[in-house]
Amino acid sequence: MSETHDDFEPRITAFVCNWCTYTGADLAGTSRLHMASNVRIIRLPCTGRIDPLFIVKAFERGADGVIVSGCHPADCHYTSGNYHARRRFAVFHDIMQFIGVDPRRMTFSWVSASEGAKWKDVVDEAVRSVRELGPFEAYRALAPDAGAASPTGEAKPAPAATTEVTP
Amino acid sequence: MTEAAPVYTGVDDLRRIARELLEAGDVRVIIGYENARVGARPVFVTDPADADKLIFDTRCVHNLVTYLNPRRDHVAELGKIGLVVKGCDAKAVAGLLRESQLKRDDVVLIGVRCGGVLEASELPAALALTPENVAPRCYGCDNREPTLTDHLVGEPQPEPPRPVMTIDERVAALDGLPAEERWAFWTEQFSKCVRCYACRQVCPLCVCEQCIVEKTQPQWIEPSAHPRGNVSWNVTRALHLAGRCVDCGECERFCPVGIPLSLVNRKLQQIVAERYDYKVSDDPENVAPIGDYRLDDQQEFIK
Amino acid sequence: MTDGTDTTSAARGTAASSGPPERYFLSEADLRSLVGDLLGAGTEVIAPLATDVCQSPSAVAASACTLPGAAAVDIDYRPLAGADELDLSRGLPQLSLKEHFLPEHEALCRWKQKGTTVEVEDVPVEFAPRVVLAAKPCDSAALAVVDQVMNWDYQDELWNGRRAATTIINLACPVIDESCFCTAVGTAPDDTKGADGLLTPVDGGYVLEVTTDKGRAFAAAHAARLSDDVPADTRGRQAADERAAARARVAANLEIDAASVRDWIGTHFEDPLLASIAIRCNGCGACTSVCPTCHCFDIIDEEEGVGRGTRRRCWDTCQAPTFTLHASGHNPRDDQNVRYRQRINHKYSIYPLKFGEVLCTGCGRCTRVCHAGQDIVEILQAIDIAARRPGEAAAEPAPDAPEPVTS
Amino acid sequence: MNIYQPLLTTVTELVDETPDTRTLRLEFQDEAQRESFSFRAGQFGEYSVFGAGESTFCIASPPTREGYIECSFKAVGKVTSALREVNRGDTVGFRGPYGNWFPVDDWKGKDVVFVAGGIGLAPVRCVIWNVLDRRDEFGDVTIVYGARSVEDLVYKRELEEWSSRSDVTMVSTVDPGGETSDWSGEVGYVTPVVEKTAPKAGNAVAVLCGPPIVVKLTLPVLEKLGFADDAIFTTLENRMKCGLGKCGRCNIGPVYVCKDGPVFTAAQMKELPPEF
Repeated sequence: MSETHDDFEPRITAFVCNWCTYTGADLAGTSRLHMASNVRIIRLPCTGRIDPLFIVKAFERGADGVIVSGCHPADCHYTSGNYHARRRFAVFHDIMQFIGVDPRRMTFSWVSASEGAKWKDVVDEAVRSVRELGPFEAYRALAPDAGAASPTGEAKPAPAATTEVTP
Repeated sequence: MTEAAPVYTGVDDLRRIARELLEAGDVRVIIGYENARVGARPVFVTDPADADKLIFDTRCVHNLVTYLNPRRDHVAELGKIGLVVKGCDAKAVAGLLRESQLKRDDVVLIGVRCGGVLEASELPAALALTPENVAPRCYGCDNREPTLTDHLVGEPQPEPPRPVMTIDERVAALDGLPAEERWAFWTEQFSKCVRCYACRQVCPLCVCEQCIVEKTQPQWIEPSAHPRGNVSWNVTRALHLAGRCVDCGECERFCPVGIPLSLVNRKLQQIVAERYDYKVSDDPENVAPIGDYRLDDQQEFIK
Repeated sequence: MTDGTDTTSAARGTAASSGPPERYFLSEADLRSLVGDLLGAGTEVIAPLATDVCQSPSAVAASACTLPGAAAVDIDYRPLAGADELDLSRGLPQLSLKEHFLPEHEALCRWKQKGTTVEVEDVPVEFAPRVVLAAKPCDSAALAVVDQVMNWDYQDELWNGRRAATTIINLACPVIDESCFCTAVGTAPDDTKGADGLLTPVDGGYVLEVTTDKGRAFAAAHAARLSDDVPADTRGRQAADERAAARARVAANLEIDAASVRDWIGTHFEDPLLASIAIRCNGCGACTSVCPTCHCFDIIDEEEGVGRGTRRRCWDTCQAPTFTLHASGHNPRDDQNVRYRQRINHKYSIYPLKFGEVLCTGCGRCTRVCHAGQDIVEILQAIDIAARRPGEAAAEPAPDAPEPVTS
Repeated sequence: MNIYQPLLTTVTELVDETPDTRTLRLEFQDEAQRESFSFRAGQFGEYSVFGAGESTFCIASPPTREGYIECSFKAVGKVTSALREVNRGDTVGFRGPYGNWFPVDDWKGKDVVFVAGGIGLAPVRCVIWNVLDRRDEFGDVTIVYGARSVEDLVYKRELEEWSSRSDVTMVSTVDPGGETSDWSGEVGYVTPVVEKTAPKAGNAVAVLCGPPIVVKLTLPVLEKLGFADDAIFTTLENRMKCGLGKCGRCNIGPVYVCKDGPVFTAAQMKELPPEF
């Protein structure tokens, strides 16, 4: 999975906090920084409001990658939302990795309102690594109609294809 | 190392305490274990004369704390409960207390000293534990003698045998695989799920009034049992137990299609242990890691 | 009240038997060749199949998945990839044959929406012919029972389509344990109800008995693999003996009078025996998932993106509070005892009253899968005693209070 | 097309009855379906918003008004909330008609008394119009309708129309505290108002529908007034999915509300086990 998928435009969903990253992304825009245009931003009040299930839902609906971004530690508008989020995402990050999701599909960052340039870097890097990974076909293969919607009535679609690798 | 007998000591004390509690009216029902037609199972003793039904042996696998779960209206109706708890079960009681789902005075806990239990409960007679039949979660148990109790019965028990392959070893084996293989493994396992939600129903700590999977506005988790919805459900179920799971293994034991949920649960325990130095215990004051934070928590995965 | 017995048997998959059963002999090798013929012709063949719990190519993952001491295989009704996969020694599959007729989830229709316009796309209700081999008699009988409700005035074409497309050949049951009670609910370990034929193991092979037109057509199509060498005094007798012995083994587990049970439940709705029937039940619904006759379902919409999606039905369980929860918050079955009573009531009273058949074929899966110890054999025994020998009811153990067995 | 596949209808009218209750008028998009569709008073259907799912309500318009059907619902759940968002011209799915009906034809020559509470007027309205559209076939018509407050009264224009008719005795009431300064109807719960109105039971049938508590309290009053158990009709509801007797959740003991109901007499209701 190391070859670059040049003709592939990743779809990336970004869940960002209203106070820091959203403003930072806005700054990146008004500063006319050139960056990849693959990211759809969803603005939430705080990273503490971002349920890991949002990320799962984004993958379900066809995202190839996800960005979660909010205020730096100590800067949370609600004092501690980002601290709570940090623990939640740490656990989520690790368990998703355990079930076999490449962590490069999930970018977590702290981007403040003044860090327009950092936002550009985060976006470009996320797009670059997801482009390298290719479309998240493995997740799409889970869709109910993706595999064997066989007219014979076979109940279970075949499990996702496995790559032959020796441990 | 001495080997534990299949039937644990202290059963006579257990029966006596149960009878006394019922006779004194301190509790209205004792929830413990009995012999059923096939194997051991939970019993609800309301008549002191029935206290002799109580048993405790290596088949007493069940985590009875699930009956204290606030969702169990039909059990709560019976009145104040006296509950037989192993060490692992006591951790679940602590979880309920910690999360204000239970008041300490609402339950009388009869702790039993335990030397491990079998993988399966449905056996005509108790068996001595062997590496082949021991519940893998018992290996390395740090609470064979519960501290969160009102009564404690039985003699101190030896450590249970090491299973053929420990849960940690199995998790490590999976960790050692390439990501694509882990994904193939887990999606295959989750695709077996029929969404009966037995895992949730038996979990002593799945206490939500309305489970996320039942929320329809919006419909966060697709209700039908296709692999995509199943991944969402199984990941979410596990995450909601992060730092709370007491490793009683009931979710896996009740799963009618045999999804190895204990591996996900164990991985989460490892994560919170490594990242937050947290180990679940039967001390209700031991604050759970999710919902808590430190200013200097690790954030190596954050840019 | 509508009379519920007016189902059209023509709409059902399996035509009623007519004429005496035809009997054939086929060797183990013939059976495999027969499967080969079917697969070669592109016909799907479903049989109880043992699959490694983990199909991952990695031995490490496989060993990580398998619990020490536990069976390393899942047994399930699955399509065979080749004749060599057929293994008639396999036990009762985890999930019943129901999953191939009422899948865990299936599309009812698909829609596309653009502005105010909606297009609804049909789903096919005709299915490719397929054969189920070595079905457990309790599983095939369940299909015949559920046929009734699926054709109660309205014909469920998805169910009927699969029924019509499927030829089912049972295997006289080789796996009887203490949770089996098929003979107590009107079927038997060698029944062909809901099926088109029966295989009974004898020395050197199997006796195949075909009992329906579909079964006879099956035998005719595979005549080359079958011999009619079934002498009454050897193979015929051996088959009959096997079958009688299996019946006796099951009958020893439980004997009830289904009609008495039906009437008693119908008139003792608030009897303490029913009112506290599920004290140890966790309401997990595993019993209904594995049950071959539990057919209750939910209908839900799942979007596949903006403006398109699928309306699906998926298994649901009467053991979940949400099953009957009104939008107002009112719930007519708001307690686990009541929900469990509904399951018992539906199976042994409501369905028999409506359709003349018990909604249970005694497979015992619900008991085996219940690790909380809800034991249907014990419950039916208690109800039967209450119904037929009420004087003894008090002395006999109620479901909640069995006498301890000394171990 | 299988039995679970909905027919497509277009929303041609919508009326906000109360702040949370809405009535939709639906016309079948397919002309042949529009022509062939028929139903009886009291039957119900499965209405769907694609993406949200299906929900069960009675058909609130009378079978005597052809070419469309109407439904009234309170926005409480996922589907009803989605239905609350549809506009004129939008597509709504419909499956039906399902269930049994009020035996209106058997009531010829009899007095008919309607008692309804809150949104319970929806199924009753269907019968009311069915009777009024064939007014000369029936004797006296009495309607007692109550809601929590003036704001919560549904079908307000029709209530006025019924009030103004000389061949209908119309009594509206609101719960104490729910009246406005210009409210001219009764103030009080439905049950005592029925008792006060005291319709003649001699040659009459009663149709009763409302929240469980209204039904429970009004039944004995009707009995006291002399209505026989088999002259009192009501319509029950339970959670349903298929409407076809298959999905297995709407039964009350051996009675399936979707197939054996939703219309029951008081006599039949007394036979039901206490599970609703």
